[in-house]
Amino acid sequence: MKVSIDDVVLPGDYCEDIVNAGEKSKVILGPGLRKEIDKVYITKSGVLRKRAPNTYWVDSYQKRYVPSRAENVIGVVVQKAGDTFRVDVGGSCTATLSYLSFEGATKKNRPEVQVGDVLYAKMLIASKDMEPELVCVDSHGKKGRLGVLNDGFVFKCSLNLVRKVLSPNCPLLNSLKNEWPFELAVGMNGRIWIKAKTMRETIAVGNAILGCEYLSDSEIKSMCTNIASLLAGHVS
Amino acid sequence: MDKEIGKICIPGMRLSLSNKEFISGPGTYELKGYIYATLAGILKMEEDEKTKATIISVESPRTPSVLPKAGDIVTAKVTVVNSRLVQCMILCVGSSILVRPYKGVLKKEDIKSTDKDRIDPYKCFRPGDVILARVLPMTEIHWYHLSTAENELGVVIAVAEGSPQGISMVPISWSEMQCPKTLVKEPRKVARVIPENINQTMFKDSKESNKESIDVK
Amino acid sequence: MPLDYRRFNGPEDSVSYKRYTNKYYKGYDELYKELVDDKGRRKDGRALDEARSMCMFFARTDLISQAKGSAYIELKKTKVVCSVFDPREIPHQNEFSQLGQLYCEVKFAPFSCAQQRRPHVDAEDKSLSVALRQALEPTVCRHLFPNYQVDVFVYILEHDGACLAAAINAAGLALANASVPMYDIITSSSVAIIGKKVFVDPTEAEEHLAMMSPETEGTNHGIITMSMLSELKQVSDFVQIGSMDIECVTEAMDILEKECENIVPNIQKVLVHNVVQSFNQRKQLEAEAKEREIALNVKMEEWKKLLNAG
Amino acid sequence: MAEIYKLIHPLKYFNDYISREIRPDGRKFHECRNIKLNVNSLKTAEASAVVKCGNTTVVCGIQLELASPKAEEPDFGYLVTNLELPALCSSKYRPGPPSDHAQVTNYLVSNIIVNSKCIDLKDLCIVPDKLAWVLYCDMVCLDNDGSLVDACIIALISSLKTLRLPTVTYDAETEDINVDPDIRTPLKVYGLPVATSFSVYKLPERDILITDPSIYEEEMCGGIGSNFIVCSNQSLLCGTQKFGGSNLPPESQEEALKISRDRANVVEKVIETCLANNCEINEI
Amino acid sequence: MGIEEEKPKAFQLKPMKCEFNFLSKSDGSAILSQGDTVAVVSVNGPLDIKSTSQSIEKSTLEVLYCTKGGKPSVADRYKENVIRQTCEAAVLGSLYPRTGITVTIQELEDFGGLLSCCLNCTCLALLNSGVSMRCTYAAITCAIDESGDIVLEPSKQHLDTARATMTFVFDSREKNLVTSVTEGVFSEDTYKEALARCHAASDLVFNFYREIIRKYANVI
Repeated sequence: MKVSIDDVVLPGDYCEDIVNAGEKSKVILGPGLRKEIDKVYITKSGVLRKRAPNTYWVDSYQKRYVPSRAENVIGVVVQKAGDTFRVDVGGSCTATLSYLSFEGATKKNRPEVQVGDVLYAKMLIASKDMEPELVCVDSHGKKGRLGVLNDGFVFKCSLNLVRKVLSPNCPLLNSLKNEWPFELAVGMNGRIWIKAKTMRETIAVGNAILGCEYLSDSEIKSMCTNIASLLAGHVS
Repeated sequence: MDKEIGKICIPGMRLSLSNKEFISGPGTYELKGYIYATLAGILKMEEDEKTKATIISVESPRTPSVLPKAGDIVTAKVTVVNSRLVQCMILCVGSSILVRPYKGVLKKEDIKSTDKDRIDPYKCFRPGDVILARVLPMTEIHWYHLSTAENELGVVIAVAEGSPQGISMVPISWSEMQCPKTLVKEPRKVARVIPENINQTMFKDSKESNKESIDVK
Repeated sequence: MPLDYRRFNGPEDSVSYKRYTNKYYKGYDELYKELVDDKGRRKDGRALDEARSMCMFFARTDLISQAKGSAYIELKKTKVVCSVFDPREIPHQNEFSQLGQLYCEVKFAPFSCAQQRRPHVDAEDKSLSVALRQALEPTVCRHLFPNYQVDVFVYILEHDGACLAAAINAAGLALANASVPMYDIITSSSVAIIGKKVFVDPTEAEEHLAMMSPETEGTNHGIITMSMLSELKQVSDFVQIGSMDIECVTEAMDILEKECENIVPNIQKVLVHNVVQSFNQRKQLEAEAKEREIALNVKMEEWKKLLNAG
Repeated sequence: MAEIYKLIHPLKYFNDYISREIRPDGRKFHECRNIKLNVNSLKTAEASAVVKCGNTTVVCGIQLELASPKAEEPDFGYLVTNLELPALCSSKYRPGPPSDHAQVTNYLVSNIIVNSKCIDLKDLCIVPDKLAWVLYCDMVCLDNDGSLVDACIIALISSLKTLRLPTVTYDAETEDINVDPDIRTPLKVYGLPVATSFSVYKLPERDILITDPSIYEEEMCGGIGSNFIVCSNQSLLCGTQKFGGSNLPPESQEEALKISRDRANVVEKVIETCLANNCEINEI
Repeated sequence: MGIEEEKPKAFQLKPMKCEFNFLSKSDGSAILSQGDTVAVVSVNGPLDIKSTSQSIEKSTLEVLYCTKGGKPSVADRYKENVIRQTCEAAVLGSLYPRTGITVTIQELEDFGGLLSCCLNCTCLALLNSGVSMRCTYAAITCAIDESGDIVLEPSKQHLDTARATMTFVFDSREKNLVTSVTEGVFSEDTYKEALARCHAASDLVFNFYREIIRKYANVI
């Protein structure tokens, strides 16, 4: 079936607008789109979106993570193998992380990472043909926010929720951060790490995030104040 | 027997004495001073250039059921690439085809002979590439260790990402190949630069390189 | 027996109709009398010491296109198919072994015997598989495929005695056909012994009786199967079932040795024929390929001309 | 040389042939392989047939047993068909219990026989609620080179047609059973179901229908087990099965139905002649 | 029997109800009821599988079919094969080489048309899991009754007396036949007519898919 932007799409549909746009200038095909000979076909169900000038993608629901380049993810170290760590990021196979890709690490000065540690890392290599590879430094060799996440609490959610939480328009984090202090790391692989002062606060943040999956912006705001008052009420 | 074919042998047939003049070759074995056949096939007698001895061998009408040996040149298809090694399926030994593919592994340090510290397997091979490699002595069960640290060895057929099926890239240097259709360039460990039409010349070349390498040996 | 979920099952209480025929129950003596007639001839017209190898032997190779090598052997009614495949990985093996392994499997077709055989692997299948492997191991150059195994599958389509011997003969032929390096040609034969009578290359009925304990104690009875490497004059396997005295065994061995040698020319003939045929075939293919190549080149030239012109 | 090409560029190799309107084994798209049929060569089975369609070889043997009918169907006998794919018939099978593929093919074959209604199970009942025949039809594939179902159906139906049931006398009072194997009556077989397999190969511009594919062709056309199988009994259809693989446009379907009709006639002739001569013949 | 006159019949399918994410732990799941027939499907993947079943070209699909009773049989393997082959044609497995996608189907209620319900439910669960697909597919069951008439989406009573039943699967791109499973005896003309009817009815299923996705797209 022929579809256009902002339509509900199913795999097998095709979009001529994209092809037409492609004739004039370069087009970026995001997730859920695939070019076959002369047509652009939809491969995932959801809503077809466009961002000016020429970026197209399908907003779809997904839980399973498929590694893609330059995304920040949260992983768990499952094995030390030679001079690399194997990290579970929720994809089809474990990702590798070299001992050397930590800030200031050399062959002699190895980073202190144990099996079971939670890491916030960046996808360096991710392609269907290769084993994904992570790094904990940026291109300047600085660690920035990447590295081992100590303490705190990790939970899983759908990939859509992660994108929603990270979206600049989403009021959730803005509302929550005014209520009480906490640390948060969001991995694009559907894992979220939270660290707050008390267990109660941690759970409150977690519930707030999980709760907002199907809520609108205004509902999120009211939910946040709700949680905050509940929490404050019990504390006092 | 049939004169056009030559002398027919069957397993266990005593072929000749085993001494300085007659040496047991492929398809034969030595026992108590005699050479016997192990295959059903045709007797071949060749003179070794150095020792002037006659090598007695039996040529079977089909590929003998033996496995790749250390030193053989094999054709293999890359299956897995990661930062430490390359895994592949061995498809042919020399010019003979294997019915069953065998697993081969190419360690990072065996990919190139120069610059061993800075080899990145991703920049040399991709899954799906067809490579020529030499078999190293077997040390592990079920895995043949391979090496491409020679000029004639490396990638012979590769398809660039996004290119249509069957359009192979053409080597443009010893470390790069280019798709003739999409003009995409990708890094590879190329097996010596082959001129223009790669598909037609590939087999001749691989055979030639086989011969050469055997001669060298 | 648990129900097999992977097949269609018949009713649980079914029995062969043969049980209800008049001829079903017979005593030992009655059966014994049936084996040999007054003139000393067996049921199928053979003399006691006459094997089926001479006139009722049929063998051919290359009948299974999907296998590397295959063979079919027919001893009058006993029909055996064998196929051999290229070496493959040994499943669940962790140790490095210098010698390759042979994996042998003997299976009976469900309709191979007078009674329906259930398709499960039973004790007889297993013991035959082991015997086959032991017989073949000395003849295969196993050092040429360390850490790998060669599969030898034997399927018995119809069982009328001497099936182990037939299986070994077929497997030897199939291995040679598959170009698995071998030290020698392997041949095998069997005898059934009932009292003083020695049945060379026995039929199913004869084997059946030889396996039954006779009423008088101390009578020789049993089956012996022996396989030999003809050129090397070595015995590669010797399987004896039943009880008999030593003289009887040595006597049987002499007979079996002679029988094994009798089969060799048969096998040789098949192998030579096989080599001649495949070489002729290859020649023909090569000639055809050459022709095609010439035709292709002519066409290429034409195209080139067209391209240059256009 | 060609073999190496086939190994390294499997798709391209096959494509080269198909785009030149010929198949790798030299057949035309709708050319079937030779059928060789031999009946009653096995003496231990009550009825048997060996069939070769090209390289694909199937042996079928029938054995007879007696049992009491099911309580819910007191006047029905049993027809138990099983297909064995032993490891020796292809390098793709492993020894052990039947693989999923074997079970699926097994189901397909028995389904076709049941659907075609060529055997009336009531004919197999001797005394209602007491005694009925059980027909164990075991098919064994010795060489699997594609279009397995076709060969199985030919082998099965030929052996059914040669089957002769012994006479059974049942004493209602003493429940004594007596079988006389010397006096036999042939089993009634209604019609003659014939299966024809097709593979669909997708070229960019059109879909190509390949009749009676070899195992190699099946693999190239979307994997083993994605054949389009048309089964006809006389002029009626008794099963059209297709499992995924390349899609089938309506025109190709028409074509397939026509080809299968023609082929059913040929196979029928082969079986009839063979049964008449009861000896080996080579046809078409 | 024979060709019926083309009468503009209003195709009425059994009412369909579907819920996504019915199972919280799987990557994608759906429960679908078509009339009284109900099935649940869970999809997991792409995930790691043992190296012997890996394929370097594409993802390996594994389908597990569980009956209500739970006892395995040859017929279940057959159903698994039908569903697996159908999914394989729809899923873009080449995007996930060396991985596995497992599909688990649990039959809940069977009041006729179970196979097509399972097939449709699998398609919905795959959509829910976010696995890339070439196209969607729709399965329709029909029966030929005693008098030779074609009944779409037959009930259990219809099936018991039917001369033949057929299940067809069509793809959403070219609306071509992907899978066909038939039982019973029928003439060529009946077959063609049944095929044409089911073909027309498949549009309803595709529309239903779109509705479901629309419903869920609004929520997210």
